[in-house]
Amino acid sequence: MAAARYNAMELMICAAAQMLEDGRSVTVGTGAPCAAAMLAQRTTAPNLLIFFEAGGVAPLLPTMPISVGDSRTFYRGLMATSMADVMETCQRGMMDYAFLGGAQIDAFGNLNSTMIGQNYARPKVRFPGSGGANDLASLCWRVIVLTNHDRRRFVEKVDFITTPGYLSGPGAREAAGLPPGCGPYRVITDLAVMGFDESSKRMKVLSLHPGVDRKQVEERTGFPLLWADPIDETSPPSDEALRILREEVDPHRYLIGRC
Amino acid sequence: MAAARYNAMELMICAAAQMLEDGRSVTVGTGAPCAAAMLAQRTTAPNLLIFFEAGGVAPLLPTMPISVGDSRTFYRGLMATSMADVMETCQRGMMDYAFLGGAQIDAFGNLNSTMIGQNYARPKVRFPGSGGANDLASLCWRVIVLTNHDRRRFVEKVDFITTPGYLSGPGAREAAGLPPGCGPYRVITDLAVMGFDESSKRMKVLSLHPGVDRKQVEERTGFPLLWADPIDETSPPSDEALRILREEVDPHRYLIGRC
Amino acid sequence: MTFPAATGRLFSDPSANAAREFFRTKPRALRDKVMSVADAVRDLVRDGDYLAIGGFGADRIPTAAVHEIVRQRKQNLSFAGHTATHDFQILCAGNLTGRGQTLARVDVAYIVGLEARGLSPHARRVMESGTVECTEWTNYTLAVRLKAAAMGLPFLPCRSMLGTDTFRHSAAKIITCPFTGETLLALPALYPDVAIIHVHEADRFGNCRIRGTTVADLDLARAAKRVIITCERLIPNEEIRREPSLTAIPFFCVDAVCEVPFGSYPGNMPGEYFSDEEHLQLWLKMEEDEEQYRQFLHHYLFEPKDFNDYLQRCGGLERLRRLRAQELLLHQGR
Amino acid sequence: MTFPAATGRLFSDPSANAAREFFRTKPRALRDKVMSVADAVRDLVRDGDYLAIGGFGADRIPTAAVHEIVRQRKQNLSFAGHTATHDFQILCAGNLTGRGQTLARVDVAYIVGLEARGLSPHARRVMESGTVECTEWTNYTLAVRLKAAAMGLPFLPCRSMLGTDTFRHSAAKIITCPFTGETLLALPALYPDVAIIHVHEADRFGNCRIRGTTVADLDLARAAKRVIITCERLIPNEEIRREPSLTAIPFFCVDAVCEVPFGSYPGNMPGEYFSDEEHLQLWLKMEEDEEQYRQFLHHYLFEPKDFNDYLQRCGGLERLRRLRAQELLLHQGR
Repeated sequence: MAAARYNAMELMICAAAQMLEDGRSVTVGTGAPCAAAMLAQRTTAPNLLIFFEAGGVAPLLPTMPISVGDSRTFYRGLMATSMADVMETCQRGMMDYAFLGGAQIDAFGNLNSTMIGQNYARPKVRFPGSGGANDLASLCWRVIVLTNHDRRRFVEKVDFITTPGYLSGPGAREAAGLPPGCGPYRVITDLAVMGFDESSKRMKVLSLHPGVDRKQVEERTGFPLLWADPIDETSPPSDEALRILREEVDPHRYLIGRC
Repeated sequence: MAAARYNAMELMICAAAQMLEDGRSVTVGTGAPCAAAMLAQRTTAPNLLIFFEAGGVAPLLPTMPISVGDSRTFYRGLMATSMADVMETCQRGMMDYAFLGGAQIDAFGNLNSTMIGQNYARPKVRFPGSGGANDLASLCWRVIVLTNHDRRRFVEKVDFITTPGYLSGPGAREAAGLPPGCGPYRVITDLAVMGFDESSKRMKVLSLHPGVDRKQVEERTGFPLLWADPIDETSPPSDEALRILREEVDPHRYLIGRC
Repeated sequence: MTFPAATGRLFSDPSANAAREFFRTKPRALRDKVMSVADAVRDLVRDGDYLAIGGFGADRIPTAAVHEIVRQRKQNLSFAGHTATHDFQILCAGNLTGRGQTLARVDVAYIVGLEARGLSPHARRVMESGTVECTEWTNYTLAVRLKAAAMGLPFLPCRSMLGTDTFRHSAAKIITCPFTGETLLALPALYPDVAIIHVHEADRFGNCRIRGTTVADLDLARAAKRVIITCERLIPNEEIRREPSLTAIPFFCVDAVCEVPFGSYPGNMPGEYFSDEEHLQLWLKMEEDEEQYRQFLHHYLFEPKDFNDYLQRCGGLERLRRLRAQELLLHQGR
Repeated sequence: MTFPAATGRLFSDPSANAAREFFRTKPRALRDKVMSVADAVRDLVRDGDYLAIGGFGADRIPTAAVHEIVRQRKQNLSFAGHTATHDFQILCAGNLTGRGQTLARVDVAYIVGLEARGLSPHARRVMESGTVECTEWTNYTLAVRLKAAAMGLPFLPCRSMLGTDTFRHSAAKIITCPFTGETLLALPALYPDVAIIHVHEADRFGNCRIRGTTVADLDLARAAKRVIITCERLIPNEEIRREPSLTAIPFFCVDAVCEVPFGSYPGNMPGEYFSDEEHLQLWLKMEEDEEQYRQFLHHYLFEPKDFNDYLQRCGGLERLRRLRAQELLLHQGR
């Protein structure tokens, strides 16, 4: 049985790693996105160019960073620069991928990491806010969201659009003045891989992880999903990818030990 | 007789040096302005902060630079930075003085260093253009012009306003959107020191150099001048200032040997 | 198509002309600016000020000065919260803990969290209490606001934040490029009253060197009206003059220089020491219970007579030696 | 009060969206970009291109590549003339000398002069002939135009140039700050087709280090669509990784890396060699007579088989040794 060979976090990281094309650029944060980029570099994308938003460029990461600005993010890097320099590299159109997460996500891929509640001045729960997420989602070509799949998170309407997905639907990003041609690309959860429908810009399930069925996904999603036809099964991680992930990328099982 | 003790260039440099208050900042170019700033630092303004527009900050000048961007401009300096950083220090309001020159100057202190002629597309004489002059005159608090006094240069109307003086007169700078409170401060020539009348913003003779009379100045000026009443005599350079200028600032007499 | 205007309040004056008048008065002379952190905070951080902190959350932060702001009961501050993590957590110790109200207004890009370490329970209590007024931004847009000020401008354009609630709760505006017709976000310049930045090396006049990422600090030092530098090491002016290309912040932006070895502890200082994750976890844990947190603050923040005393209470030189080994990967056999 | 609009022509497209489409296609992989100057100019400088040169006139300029542009008879270029002195003088050798028309359009901030050295007679002949179209700017506003492009924007504001004929013959516009009502100059972004920058050190992928003032080159390298680096020395990638804070230009902006020792000669290279004032004076002198100038160009520019041959004709290693002594003030007994 598949579950014996890898856990959900391992599958998510491996699936994310496979999406990153070689010779392209990505801005990552800490945790699973960083692990995915490190894994990609060691497998299918040796020439993946990794940025951290606080200014670290192309480090040879000795361990996973704890902060997006700590010294690991430019350890033996090719440049240690400013946050503006990295963000402006994105704004110029040189950043292909960004990884993001959030407390809530809706069918258009809009993300909330600011607050729960309806009164901005008196939030029920205050979250950190955008950080660099809004900037990256505005300026990078393709956003990949890595998140757990549950009904509290996948909601019909986010309490606060911190970070733009497709906003209210087709054409809305461009109408708002955001650079054209960008937007959410994939959402990878512990159940499935989703993309966005070309014409409606709504979330669409592309593949179910091995052993997951359609009903499970629907039950844990707070809005109607579109479904690719036929639905693929997410490729399970190769033995080699798992070995590299476990031995080189996350040897202390900080991430992959959580499941 | 005075002429035996110093020449006109020496007087101009010494007069300019005396205008620079201690503890203030100045952007200088090559030549006489640089000599004036170096002399000021060695006499009355030891804490004068010297900038060069290409990025040199507070050098210990071993010799006079040949270019505003050569390595002398940051020799043992406190910072070697970008042109934008220096210009933005001006734009923030941190630059007290700038020295400029030009092929033509009018009664409002407007400078031409772009062209002679009336047809922009086919100039009779093409000069270099603004360089950083327009920026410095727009952004620094006080502009000091160092130039030879002749009728071809001091004209009723410059062929091209490269660099703003008081433009068309009182209020014109502010109406054009330039930062308020700035403008030409002094014009130092081989004949006299001029300022600008508070209300009309027209050039006004403040002092005549020793041995120069009013008629000489009028003959060599192409527009009506205002005159302070009474007219001072420009303070002749002290022996100490002359010694420092000759021995330390310009020992090879690159500048002071020209007269 | 029109968009609703942003409704957030602007906590500082973006006028370039007003800033010019201030910067005209700032001294340019080389003078000795070395003083204690206590004196620097006493003289240069004023009640009601707009405060900004350098570094990135728990990386290269001026911990000693942030402690001192809370210890000296500075009140009613506005704050620039660009990935503010441990620094924000410390400032929040001046709210809802019987110390009055240190933070009154926050420009938010990232607050209450400590990145991968989790959320701060006390910072959340403060921010969910409704007693601190907020306006929303993003990490880059706050950086652009500082860049506008560093450039001596009242505003700068950028291309993010459009179309979102982050924009709606900001104080930005929408403009059209006069050349291309492209829609742009206009960001008001942010000229903080006071900035505090921790650097690797400074001379006594305030010429500073930074190793590693500079985050937004080159612009911050130029944008702020008053600047306090804390540094790992004072170095001779002669060393600055040996290699002027390495000067990141020039002395004429700086008002005070405080030598604070290990001054970013428990945060990371590139090339010097790694962050003390155990201490940061302890801090988060202690915040869970308010009374317990007061005792924690008493021991670690209010009782220590200075920053060295705080370091001693956190394990002293032996702890710092281990963090240095971790930073340099010596524990990996390198 | 209204001001007449500026009438100068814009020689390049300031659209940020168009630039994004281009930069999307630019490769990000680490690949060996080392090639000869001749190959770099042949492949990356195209007839009709908008060209920009790094450094400052005769300081840290890519002389070899500028020679090569004239030698290869590149035609119909637009050029960014921010304090362009010896570089501009060389390019002008491709106009009115039987080499067709290298320069067709110039964004002028400073041209035809060599600072304190005087004006270039031939550059003046070219610019007074009416055959080269000009638009006026200033050193800072051209730098801001490059900064706008480096930031990925279509325009940036600034506060100079207002009220003058320089403005009137520019292609800038006047705008009002949406926050303060202050009048500002709007400058269209300048995304050059190709930039050539001389640096101290580069690795074979294009990561570059610069000592001394950077003028506008950090922004220029980011703003340009194609970038040719000439460097004094190739260094191992490992050395770049040893101190990433020193990287001024990252490899992903760079398309070609050419090792050209003494590559800024006869200009100054900070820390390496001073300018050869005698050779620069000779150049100015020879320009006075057109026929004499053609012979001079033949000997120094068209006949040399490469840059080392040019250096040899200028006095070779002995001359360069003396310029190095002068740069380091060794002749003053230091």
